[in-house]
Amino acid sequence: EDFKIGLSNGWVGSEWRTQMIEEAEAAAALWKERGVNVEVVAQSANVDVPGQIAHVRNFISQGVNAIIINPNSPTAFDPVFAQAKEAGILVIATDAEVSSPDATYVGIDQKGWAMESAKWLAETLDGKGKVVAINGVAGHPANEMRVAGYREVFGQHDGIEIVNEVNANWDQAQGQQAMQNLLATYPDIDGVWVQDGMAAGAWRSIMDADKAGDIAATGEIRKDFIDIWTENKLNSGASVNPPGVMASALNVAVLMLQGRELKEPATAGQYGNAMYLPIPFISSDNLAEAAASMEGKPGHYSYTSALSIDDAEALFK
Amino acid sequence: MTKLKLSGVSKAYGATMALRHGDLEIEAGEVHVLIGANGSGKSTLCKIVAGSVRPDRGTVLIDDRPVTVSGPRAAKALGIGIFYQELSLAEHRSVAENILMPDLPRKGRLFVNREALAETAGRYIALFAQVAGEDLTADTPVGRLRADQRQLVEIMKALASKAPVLIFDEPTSALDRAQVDRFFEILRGLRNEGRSIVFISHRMDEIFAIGDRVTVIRDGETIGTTTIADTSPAAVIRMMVGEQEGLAVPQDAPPASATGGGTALSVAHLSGQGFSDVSFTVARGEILGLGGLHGQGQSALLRALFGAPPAHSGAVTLAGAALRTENPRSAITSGLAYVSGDRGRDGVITGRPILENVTPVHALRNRLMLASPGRLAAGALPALKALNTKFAGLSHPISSLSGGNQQKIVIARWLIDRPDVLLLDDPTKGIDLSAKADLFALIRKLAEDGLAIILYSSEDAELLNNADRILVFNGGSVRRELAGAERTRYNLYHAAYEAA
Amino acid sequence: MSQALSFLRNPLVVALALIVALLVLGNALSPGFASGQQILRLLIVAALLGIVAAGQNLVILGGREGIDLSVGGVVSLSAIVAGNAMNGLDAGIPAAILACVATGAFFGLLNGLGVTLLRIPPLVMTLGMLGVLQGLLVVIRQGVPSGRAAPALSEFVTRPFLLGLPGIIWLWIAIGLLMAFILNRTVLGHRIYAIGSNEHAAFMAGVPVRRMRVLLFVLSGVFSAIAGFCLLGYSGSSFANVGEQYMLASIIAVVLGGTPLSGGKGGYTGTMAGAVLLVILQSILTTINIEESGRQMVFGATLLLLMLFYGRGRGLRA
Amino acid sequence: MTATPSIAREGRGGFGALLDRFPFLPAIVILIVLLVLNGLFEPNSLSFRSLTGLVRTYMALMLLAVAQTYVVYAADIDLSVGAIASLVNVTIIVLMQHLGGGGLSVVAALGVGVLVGLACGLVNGFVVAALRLQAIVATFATSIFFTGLALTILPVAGMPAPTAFWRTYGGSFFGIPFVFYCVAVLAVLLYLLARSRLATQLLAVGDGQQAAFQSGLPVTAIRIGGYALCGVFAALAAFCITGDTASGDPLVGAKMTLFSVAAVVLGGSALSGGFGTVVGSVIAALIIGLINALVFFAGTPSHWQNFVQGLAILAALMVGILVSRRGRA
Ligand SMILES: Nc1ncnc2c1ncn2[C@@H]1O[C@H](COP(=O)(O)OP(=O)(O)OP(=O)(O)O)[C@@H](O)[C@H]1O
Ligand SMILES: Nc1ncnc2c1ncn2[C@@H]1O[C@H](COP(=O)(O)OP(=O)(O)OP(=O)(O)O)[C@@H](O)[C@H]1O
Ligand SMILES: [Mg+2]
Ligand SMILES: [Mg+2]
Repeated sequence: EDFKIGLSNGWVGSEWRTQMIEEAEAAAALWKERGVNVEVVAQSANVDVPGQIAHVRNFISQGVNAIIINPNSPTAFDPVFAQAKEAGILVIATDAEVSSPDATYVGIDQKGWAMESAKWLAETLDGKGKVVAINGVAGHPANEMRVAGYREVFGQHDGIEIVNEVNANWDQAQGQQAMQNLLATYPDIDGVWVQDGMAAGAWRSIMDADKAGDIAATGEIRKDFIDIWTENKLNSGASVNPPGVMASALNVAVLMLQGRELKEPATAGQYGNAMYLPIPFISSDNLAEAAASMEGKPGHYSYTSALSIDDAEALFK
Repeated sequence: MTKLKLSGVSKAYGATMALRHGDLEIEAGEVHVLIGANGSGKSTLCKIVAGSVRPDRGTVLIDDRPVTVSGPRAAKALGIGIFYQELSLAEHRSVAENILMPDLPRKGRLFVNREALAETAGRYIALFAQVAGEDLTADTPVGRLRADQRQLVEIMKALASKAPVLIFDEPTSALDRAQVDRFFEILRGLRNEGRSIVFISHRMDEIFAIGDRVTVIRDGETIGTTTIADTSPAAVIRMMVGEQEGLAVPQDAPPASATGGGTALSVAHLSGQGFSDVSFTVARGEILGLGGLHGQGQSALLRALFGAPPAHSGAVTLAGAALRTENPRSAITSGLAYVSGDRGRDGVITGRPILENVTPVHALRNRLMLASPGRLAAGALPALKALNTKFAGLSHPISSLSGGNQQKIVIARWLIDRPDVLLLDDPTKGIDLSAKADLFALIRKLAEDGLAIILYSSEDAELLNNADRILVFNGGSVRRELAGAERTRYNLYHAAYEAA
Repeated sequence: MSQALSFLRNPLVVALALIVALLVLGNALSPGFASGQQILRLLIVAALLGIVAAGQNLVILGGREGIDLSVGGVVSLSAIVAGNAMNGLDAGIPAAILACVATGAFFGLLNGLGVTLLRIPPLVMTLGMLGVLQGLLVVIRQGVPSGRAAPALSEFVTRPFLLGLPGIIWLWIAIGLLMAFILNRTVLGHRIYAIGSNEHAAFMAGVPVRRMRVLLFVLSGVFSAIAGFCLLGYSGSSFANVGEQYMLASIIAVVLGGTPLSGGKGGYTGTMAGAVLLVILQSILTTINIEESGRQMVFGATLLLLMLFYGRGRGLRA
Repeated sequence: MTATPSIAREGRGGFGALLDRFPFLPAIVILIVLLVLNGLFEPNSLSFRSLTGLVRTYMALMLLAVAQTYVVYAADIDLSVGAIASLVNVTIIVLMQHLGGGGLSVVAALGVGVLVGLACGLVNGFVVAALRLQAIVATFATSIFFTGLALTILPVAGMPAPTAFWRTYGGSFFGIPFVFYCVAVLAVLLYLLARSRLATQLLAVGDGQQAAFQSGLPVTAIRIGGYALCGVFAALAAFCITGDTASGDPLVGAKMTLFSVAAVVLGGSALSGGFGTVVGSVIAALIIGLINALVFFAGTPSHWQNFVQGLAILAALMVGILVSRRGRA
């Protein structure tokens, strides 16, 4: 069997995305052992939404069998996915959900991801205290889902007060600056809810201000940070969005291309087309374990997990 | 009835009083000449009438009714058309569009009527068809035209305003004689139609050829008005400069022959953009004139000697050694100096202090790295003094000076360190008469000190009065050399017009 | 405006007055904003921006629509180059400095050659270069671990060094003095202004116009590279596009500092004030608790308002 | 006697004259070369379906490039075109949603969208021409403001457009895809605008503001007119974005701004004003699209795609500028 699968990634600003593509390519190679030739073609570049729509159109022109996309927008791909489907192409989105009924989402629940770490923070603070949040890009769908997630959790704890929420555009330096400003303005905060790489920046500011002992803040999953975390015994917790999601999606896609049917159709999520993957969590309890799993990896390597082919097969009839 | 009357108009730019007290009365059906030294406020006065400068004080009356000219559009509505000294053309637009730009013919409310545009503009172009050159057509972008052709287009643009009051602020500075003659013919026609015309020029012969009355303006104040018929050039000049005596009035007598001092620069079979196969030598202490109609290769030759851009072929020898100029910088370090009359383009470093405008060449020739104001000033002041430059302080911006004084600053930059050869490319364009006299006295003195000087001038009198020898250019090459008693206006014209 | 008050037109005075006003406002909105520590932190951020703006300022002063949109790309790239060169070790710092400066100079040189030899408008050349640099960032980071800052560098940027000020602020002050000296007291400075205000006249007076312009772009690249180097110290490790935010911010700092984009006029002292002003403004906006949409609207409107103070062009009617 | 025998001047030979009339010729050549290359690497990319897709994707950039061109005519620049497009995009999406998504509501929303674009253009024109702020920084400031406004209207990307709306944009009538009707309407619009007084006056202002003012042109009004036109075209671009993405996104246009500037230059217009063509800008927008596609079809490894695209666009800009200058000099 021969399948050609297009991978579209619309943002290459982080190592996470690089790892995501690499893991997907590695997963494709593993199919060879099972006598399936999976050729992947990747378009991975910094593009805006129209630019990524162009990615999909390029794949359609090339006649791929399936497209796996980490989309820059939840809704903007409806028309072009409809065109892909017309051309007989399977479309799977990963990492961020899409509204198109012509696509399936395979990945984590971003809102649930935020809720996990928010829960950890709320529990660590014993359900009371002043909290600030440092978010990604305002208006970005993943960001907004995550915001909704932590707001919901903090809302359930009367004692938790969100004193400010700022945007640092998923930029580590901006996260560091934002944290600095926040520490100056609210010297008495107890907790920080911060996402992804910005967490490393925020923690830097917290440690610079000698407040590492007084403040609990969410963390991230790169080895660099895990090391700092271990070394400084930070009071942190991180839910994991593994870069392996695209590899998981690829395994699911190949099985679908083989004509296999899911045991449970993908109907989760707000758009009713999602298949959620489990969300690992790293806290001080299992930090050592996570650190051990990344032994020998470069500093930018993210803690990961993915559905193996067998895991994936188990989901199908 | 007075068509246009200004009284007590004034305008200050910061500390500079551009115009202290301007009075002017223009009748219908006259050509009214406005004359005054550089920086006396002529252009300012005109721009106030045309609405592009806001006066501080004073009244403007049209047909005896007081009016406020709130802008160029208001001026247009009041029946005032103007030729701007610095022109008001759009480079990339066609000649036709430029001529009618103030009021593009319309089709509907929104569209340009192309047919009407071509037709109307064509009529104005036809007025100058004989003298404008074949390449001035309705479709030509103005950017492709020569300086004189642009001035003609600006003239056409002023004419197309059909205004009862027409102001021409130095419209002839780039025109040749035939073009001026044609322009004057048209002006006379307009005067006979009963239009009121203001005419500004620094050329005395033109003023007496076309003017009915003349108003003299000095230091921003109107000195008086007389009828041309009742006055003489000398009398006008006396009014312009006040009580000062002994000013150079153009004389037709050629100057004394040059002192022989050995060859300074020799040029053999030089060809370049705009000129070909030019050969000559200049001796130390000699002023070599370049004559002929303008645009015949004189400026191009001077620029090529200066390396901007270099000549294509031929040889130049400076003091016995072969000279290679790749660009102005290498020319300067070899001892050449070049003064251009186009100070806006080639000279003035706009908005910067006078000091920085005088010293770049000095810094280059002495390979200076540091710019200590004291040391630079010590070099600059004598040169400025030699030219009688009027300025308040070396740290003032050059834009605070009048055009003439700006030009003196630019000239002074070449004289701080004495060059071996001085190239003068119409250096007095737009300079007033007394400044010209100062300048030529200085040039003669420099020659006596052993400089070799090459002078191109668009004014015959200047050449005849100052050059020891004149090469007459035509079509890019030297047609005739006039030396000694041959240097007469007749010979000059004869050679210049020979091939035409 | 009367003569006595004419100093109010001086952009530097305006900027300094606004800085004080903003600090007071910031402190009123969130007490502690104008504390010494916080001001110091703001100055560090301003220094990073100010160093980028030094190069931007030179290119803009040089006229001919001079502008450098590629500064952000150079900042990011040199942060990565520096990180890889030192890789967390103090011993690697000299090599990192060399590598950074060479990187900045190289891309500045390319910009300069494109602008002078090929006569591509600076906006276009540097915009194109920005695209190339952004692509290069992706290429370089592929598989290669992006390095970390050496401890000494981080100390230099964030810890007090002399008189309670971190080294980066001393560096910035030194750059300020150097720029003032170059612009006012050297022939080079005169030449920069000369080509900025009338390129052709400068050419005719023997100024090596083309070489000068190339030099300005090279300097811009070098300043951006220095900023990228310091930014690495500030954030500890390098990551893609750290410099992106500096592109338009550096231009705004220059403009708020009283150097018009038309060139030939202005200077660096104002730009330094402009950088501080911009950083304080952004910082106030982060600390006040409103929706992001509101922050952006306030920021945009405030920038316009600030420009009204001294960024206005001349009227057409004299 | 003729007084000015014009001495040998550089003739404006065939190529120069041709470029004078059609400054976008180099762009057309680049476009054709790119089409051929695309066809070589991926024959399918020249299929009717693929070309339709190309136009659909880059229609918005074409319109933004046109919008930018009109302000560049007058030597101004608008760094807020992308933000205006985003603002209009979210405005019409929210309106269509609120009005129920029927045909009438779509028309009403589009009408309001044009007005919003116009209003943004007028704001830009006001701050740049009337308040005399420097265009680059002032329009950057307004772009931040417009983005804030867009975020207020729709804080999160994702509200869907009525299906009929994007089905129309993506659909075909009488066998011809809808976008080609859009292209035809655009062509007529551009033709009319090229004959308008405003276009000529904008170019005259671009050639020299002072001269235009002294000629009696209402310079401020003309420049505001240019920005207004720009705003309207940015709104039209937003319609296409909305048609192609079927949703609202407060940041959707942000990255297109600099591409619109690049397209203007690539199309043969001078950023210094006074000279240019909108047709060139339209072609250049397609060039940018084709470069992006070619980089992929040529099999560039994914990490190199941005870099090669950047290089190719820089090279195209250089070639375009060099060729048009050689012709015009
Ligand atoms: N825009 C300006 N800003 C400052 N000063 C100015 C400006 N325009 C003119 N001036 C000054 O006003 C004075 C009068 O200038 P104006 O141009 O009216 O002289 P003019 O009589 O036309 O001289 P010329 O014969 O050289 O053209 C001069 O001192 C000049 O420097
Ligand atoms: N003939 C000319 N006329 C007008 N401007 C020119 C001419 N030649 C060059 N220029 C302008 O001057 C600049 C070139 O100056 P110049 O040749 O001194 O540069 P340079 O490279 O520093 O010198 P060098 O060739 O000695 O290295 C260009 O920007 C160009 O616009
Ligand atoms: Mg004058
Ligand atoms: Mg040179």
